Amino acid sequence: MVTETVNSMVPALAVLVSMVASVLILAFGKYPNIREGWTFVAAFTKFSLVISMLPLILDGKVITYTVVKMLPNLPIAFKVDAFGILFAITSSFLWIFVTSYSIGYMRTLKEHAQTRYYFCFAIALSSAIGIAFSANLITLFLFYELLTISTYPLVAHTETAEAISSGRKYLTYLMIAGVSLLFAIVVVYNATGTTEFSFNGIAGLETLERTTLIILFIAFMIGCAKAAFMPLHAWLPAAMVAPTPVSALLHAVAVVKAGVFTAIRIILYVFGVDLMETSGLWLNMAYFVSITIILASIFAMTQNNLKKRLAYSTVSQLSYVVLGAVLITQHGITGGMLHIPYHAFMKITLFMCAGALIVTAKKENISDMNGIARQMPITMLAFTVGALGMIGMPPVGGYITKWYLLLGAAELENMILIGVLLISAVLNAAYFFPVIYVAFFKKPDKELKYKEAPLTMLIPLVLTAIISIIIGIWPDAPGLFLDIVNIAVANVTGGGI
Amino acid sequence: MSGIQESVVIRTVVRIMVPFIEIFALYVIMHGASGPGGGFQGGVIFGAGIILFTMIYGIKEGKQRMSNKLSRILSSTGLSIYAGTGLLCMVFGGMFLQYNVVPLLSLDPANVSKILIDVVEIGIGITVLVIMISLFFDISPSEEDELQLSEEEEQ
Amino acid sequence: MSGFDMIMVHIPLLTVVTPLIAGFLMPIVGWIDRKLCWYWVMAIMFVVLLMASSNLYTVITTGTIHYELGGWKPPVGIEYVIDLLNGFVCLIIAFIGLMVGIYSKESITKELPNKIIPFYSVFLLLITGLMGMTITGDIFNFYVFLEISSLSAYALIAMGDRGDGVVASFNYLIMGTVAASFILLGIGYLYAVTGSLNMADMQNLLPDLYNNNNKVVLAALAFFMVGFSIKVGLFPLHAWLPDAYTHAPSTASALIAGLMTKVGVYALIRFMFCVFTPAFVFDITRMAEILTWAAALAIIIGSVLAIAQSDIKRMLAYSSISQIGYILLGIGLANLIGMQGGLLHILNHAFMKCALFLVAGAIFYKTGIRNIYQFKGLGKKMPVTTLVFLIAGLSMIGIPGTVGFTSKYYLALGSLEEGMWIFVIVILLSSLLNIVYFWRVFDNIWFGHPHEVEHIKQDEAPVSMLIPMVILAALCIFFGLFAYYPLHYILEPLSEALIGSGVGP
Amino acid sequence: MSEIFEFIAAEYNYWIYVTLMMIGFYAMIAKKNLIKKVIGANIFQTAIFLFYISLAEVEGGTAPILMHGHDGAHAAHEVIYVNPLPHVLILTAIVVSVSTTAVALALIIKIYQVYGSIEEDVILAYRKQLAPEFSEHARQKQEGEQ
Amino acid sequence: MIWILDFTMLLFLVVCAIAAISIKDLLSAVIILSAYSLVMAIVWVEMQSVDVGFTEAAVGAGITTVLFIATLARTEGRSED
Amino acid sequence: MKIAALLAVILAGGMLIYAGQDLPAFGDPNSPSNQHPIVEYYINNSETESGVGNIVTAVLANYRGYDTLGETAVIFTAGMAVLLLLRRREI
Repeated sequence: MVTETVNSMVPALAVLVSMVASVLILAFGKYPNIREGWTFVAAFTKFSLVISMLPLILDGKVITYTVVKMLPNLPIAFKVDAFGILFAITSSFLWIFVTSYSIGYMRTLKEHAQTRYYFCFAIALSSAIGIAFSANLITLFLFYELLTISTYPLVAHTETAEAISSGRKYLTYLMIAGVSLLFAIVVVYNATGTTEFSFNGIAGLETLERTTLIILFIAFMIGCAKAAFMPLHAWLPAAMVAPTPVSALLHAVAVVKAGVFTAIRIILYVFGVDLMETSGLWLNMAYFVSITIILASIFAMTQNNLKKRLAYSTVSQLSYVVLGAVLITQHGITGGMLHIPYHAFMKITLFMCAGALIVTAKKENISDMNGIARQMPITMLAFTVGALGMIGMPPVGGYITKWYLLLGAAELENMILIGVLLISAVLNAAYFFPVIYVAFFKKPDKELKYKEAPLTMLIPLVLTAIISIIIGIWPDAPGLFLDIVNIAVANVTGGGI
Repeated sequence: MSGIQESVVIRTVVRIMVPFIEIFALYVIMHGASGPGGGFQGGVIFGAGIILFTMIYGIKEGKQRMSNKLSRILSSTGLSIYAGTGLLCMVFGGMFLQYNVVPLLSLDPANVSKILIDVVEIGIGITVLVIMISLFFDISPSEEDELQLSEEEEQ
Repeated sequence: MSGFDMIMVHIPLLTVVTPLIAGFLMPIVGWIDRKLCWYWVMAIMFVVLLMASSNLYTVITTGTIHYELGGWKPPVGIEYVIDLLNGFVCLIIAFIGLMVGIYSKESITKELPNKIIPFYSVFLLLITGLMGMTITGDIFNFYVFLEISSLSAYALIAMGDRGDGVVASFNYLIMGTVAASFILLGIGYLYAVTGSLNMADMQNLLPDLYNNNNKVVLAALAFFMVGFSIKVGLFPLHAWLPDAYTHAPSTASALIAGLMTKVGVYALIRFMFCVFTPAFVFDITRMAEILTWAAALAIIIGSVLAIAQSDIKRMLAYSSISQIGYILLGIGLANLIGMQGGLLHILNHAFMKCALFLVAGAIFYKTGIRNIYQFKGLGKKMPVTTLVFLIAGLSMIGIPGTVGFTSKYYLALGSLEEGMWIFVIVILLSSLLNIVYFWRVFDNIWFGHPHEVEHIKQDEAPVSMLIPMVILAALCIFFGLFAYYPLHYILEPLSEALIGSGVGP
Repeated sequence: MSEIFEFIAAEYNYWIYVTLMMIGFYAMIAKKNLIKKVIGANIFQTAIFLFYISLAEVEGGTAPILMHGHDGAHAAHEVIYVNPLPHVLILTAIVVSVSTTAVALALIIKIYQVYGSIEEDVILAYRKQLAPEFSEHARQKQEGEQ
Repeated sequence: MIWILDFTMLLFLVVCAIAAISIKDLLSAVIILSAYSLVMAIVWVEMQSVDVGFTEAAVGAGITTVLFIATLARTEGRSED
Repeated sequence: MKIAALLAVILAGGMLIYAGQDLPAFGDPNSPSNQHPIVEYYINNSETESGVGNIVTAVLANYRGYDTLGETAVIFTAGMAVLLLLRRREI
């Protein structure tokens, strides 16, 4: 399938805009209003730049731009395709909400070092968009590492001993991942002479020996530790010491999604559908992530800290995305890719609610939240919407992706995978319903007064909750996520829809 | 060394010998072109003469004859003579240190080389002599250093 | 011939002789006015930088430059030869020299207030020695300049911490003398079997002897290898290095760490490829294989030892040992990619390590602290300095977008091409170890407990110290993104030439 | 057996250089006294010089100074001269050697001023004992001096 | 004849070298080193390298010894090994 | 330490002895170093090209004059180094 390419600077600008903003943030560190103004400006500019590319993509075109020739044969280059823009839209759109939410959160808690916070946030966003638009593995690796480094100060933000040690853990996992990824990239380059993503996978990899291929795949998957596969997931719950907006955007959207995004890029655009199928890697990987899906859900149930429970839920949900991709059927891939934005909207809602609880009610543990819905009904309603989405109940978005995944598994007639999906849905319910039950139906320990979080926090979480419902009711609206995913799927499977 | 320093015989012998040593040193420098010797050896011998003098008459006496400032300037001068000769050759269109291109008194190239070699040897001689003496002055014990040493130990 | 052309002919020579003469004249300049010394050094270093650039440009555009000193044809007289390899190294020397020169203004005024004149004199002589070693095409001339640079390095190191600096310098002197003696012995052996001292001439004469399995040539190679390994601080022979780097004055550390070892590596390459032939070094004796394994060992052990240090300069010194391993690993791999990686790392490491030592010096200048556990709050106190440290540190780790990445990437590729998976793992493992010891410093600089550091006021190092640091940090990023240019214009043709047959010097 | 002896005897001077070099080298690395190390360095280097000079030797050769006999022009062709090049090299190397010695001695004096000893293990023990405070102490002292 | 003289002197060098590094009194060691240099100079002259012998006599036996002795005067004269 | 030193010395000595087996014989007029054309060149031309009777001086100051400049610079460096180390007063 030949796609038309358009050369344009826009992707580079979209990445650059928050870099520039970060410098301005640093420069205006002494004036909070101006500083946060820049963050807003950058968020809106970034989103409009990303969205301005959408029409071209929907036309089936690909936008390319080469920034510099870093090494011979290894340019730093951007290539925007449907899959990339899916992730870019998700993150840049949610940045707007989280910016507003951050201001409320940070100011209410009177956090220190806010300039560093906004600075790192802006850099992290740039990196996320950079990952989305990368044209080759090297560019992807560059932004991948930048993302790790720029989020470290956010995780260790409070600078307490616990925060620092969690930060170290975070760094250890992700840096080992980075090194492993680099190793894999070197092997790929050595074997094929290129690292450029291609819709059919990089040509030449199939010549590798089977052992090498398996080592390569494993190295890549260790490299995707940001996707929190089960033995490599421990950083994610640890990272929950970060301020909640960080958990919300980065550890529910940007960082972890960068991980699964990379995983899918590697599975479908480096190895390619054909190689995955002929080598049989797909099935092994599918079983592997299934373990994560189930185990993480079980872990989630044991957590009393709400943010940690959400974190384990994220671990489990991320594996859905990869599961979808490795099913390598049309439906499976659709389900996996679609889960990226859908999960993002739902999970960010949940996290923002958790943050609102921390700020307003000063409560982190589920056992303390008896009857909290009487104090904060709007927040808890939004939380319920998100939770229902995660479980997969219509009309909230989550059911659509689950449906596609089930379709994909059914096409393969693989009973184990179907079972995994069904069991996990049950488990999801098992760890979300108690929260809802405690909040709405348990009697509070003492009389609670109605007091919601500040508006800058409340509005974003309500909006994301509403959007979660809209994408569930009207998934196939033109230009919306399903549309984009269909193009992406068509690209990699080589057929029409 | 104090015993030796006070001996009249030695003091006198040294006073008489040193000029001869210096003359011999100059001879060695100038004779380098046709026999054994040259700037380096001559410089060392010249320096040795002064060192001998200093050993007997004390550092202070020696320093009167070779002040710090003078030694500094002289050591630079010696090397400048050498490097300057090299640069001079460049000015006359040759390579660095290509003596035979210099139109000196319209002599033939071999003689020009000989003269410039002598000049260079003198440059080497000056530098070596000055540095040798300054090495000796710096390394050998002097009263003020001993004073500072004892002060340090007290601290 | 116009005057300008006349000068241009002599540029290769003047690159060495200018700092030499300037060094001689320093006592006179200082006699006029001590304040002039620094301006004099600056002017000279700037001119040297221009000349070094001009040399490299000429080499790239018109090919190897030959300069016959005294007008004598090579085997008779001494010859200067500039090809891509030493043109490249010369430019690094001149540039780092200029940077450290700028930096030295304030730091020397504080650390050695009454020894400015001999300090700058020795400084210029060190540059001369390094330049001379690099440019020369004559093997004995190389030895002479090696000694100039060594002696000045001993003097500079001894100027550091009272007591410790002197002892470090003495140990270095003994090791350096052993190394120099070995090199002299090697030169003697080669002279005994060839009768020549000119590198190119030797390269022509030696191959006959390889075929007869001449034992003298083999011994010469062994002595050179050991001698240079001591000079560059390759792992089992590195004992002098940490002390010397730690206790030298900050200016000297930066200069020596940035340049001395690089020139040592250059010399090793020059001897391996241009005096001997690659065929001899790699195939007949397999000496390069030993070198490569030693380098791999150095990478790991240097990094591990760096983790154990709490003095920042000592940590950087051990990290230097491991970084030298990278360069030699690339050279020892002897394939096109690995070679480029190794050579590129010469440039990269000069930038990074110099910047790091300058930062360590600036911190010491301002606070008197070298223990990294006392760095809490420095991020607020000295934002620019610590930012430079961050960039250079990330570079050392090998984060993409910085110089450290490109060379590491090439080295890994090169190892893979040889099928040496173990070296790939060594390289990657060492970047993890680098993270461990650098991140410790980052944490201490920026993540002290907030209440401890809240009251700290900004108090930056003087501008003349900041400028070179910032320039070096900027270059760390610039060459990280644009590594294409040095690779394409210099290192690719150079590696091809070296691997091919060994370029005649 | 006799072959080996002949082999040794034929090159006896070379074996003596080797012995000298080994003695010097050993002193440099094994002796604890700093002055001894420098003496060792001198022996090592002179042994190498001796090796160079012996390279220049030509059987029946004379010193490389042109003889102007009665019929000067012809003399140059009849006399065998030894090879002058190693001599030149060693002249330079001797100078290098004495320079290194001077710097080493200056360092020894400096070390003695600080530690009061020129024995390596005494210095080492002193440094180890004072390691934590010493560098700080030395710094303050240096500042005091200024 | 010559080779016997030669051999004796070389042997003398070895003896001097061993003595210089093993004697405990440093001043004696330095003087022995000086003698070593002088014999070395003679060996060189005998090997027809007059210039080098001359230089070694002036430098090795002269200046170096003086510098050594000056150093000993400022430090201590005995060695532990 | 002593053992390590001894080992290093023996290693170096072994290398020296190993090399000795192939070295040209002492005083051999046909050894490569004495046969190389430059020796002949120096002997024949030093008088006519440099006007100097002592061939060593001719080579030292003329053919390899640059080495000698370097040598002088070494001495100068040593002087400066000792100055830097031992002078206490302002210099």
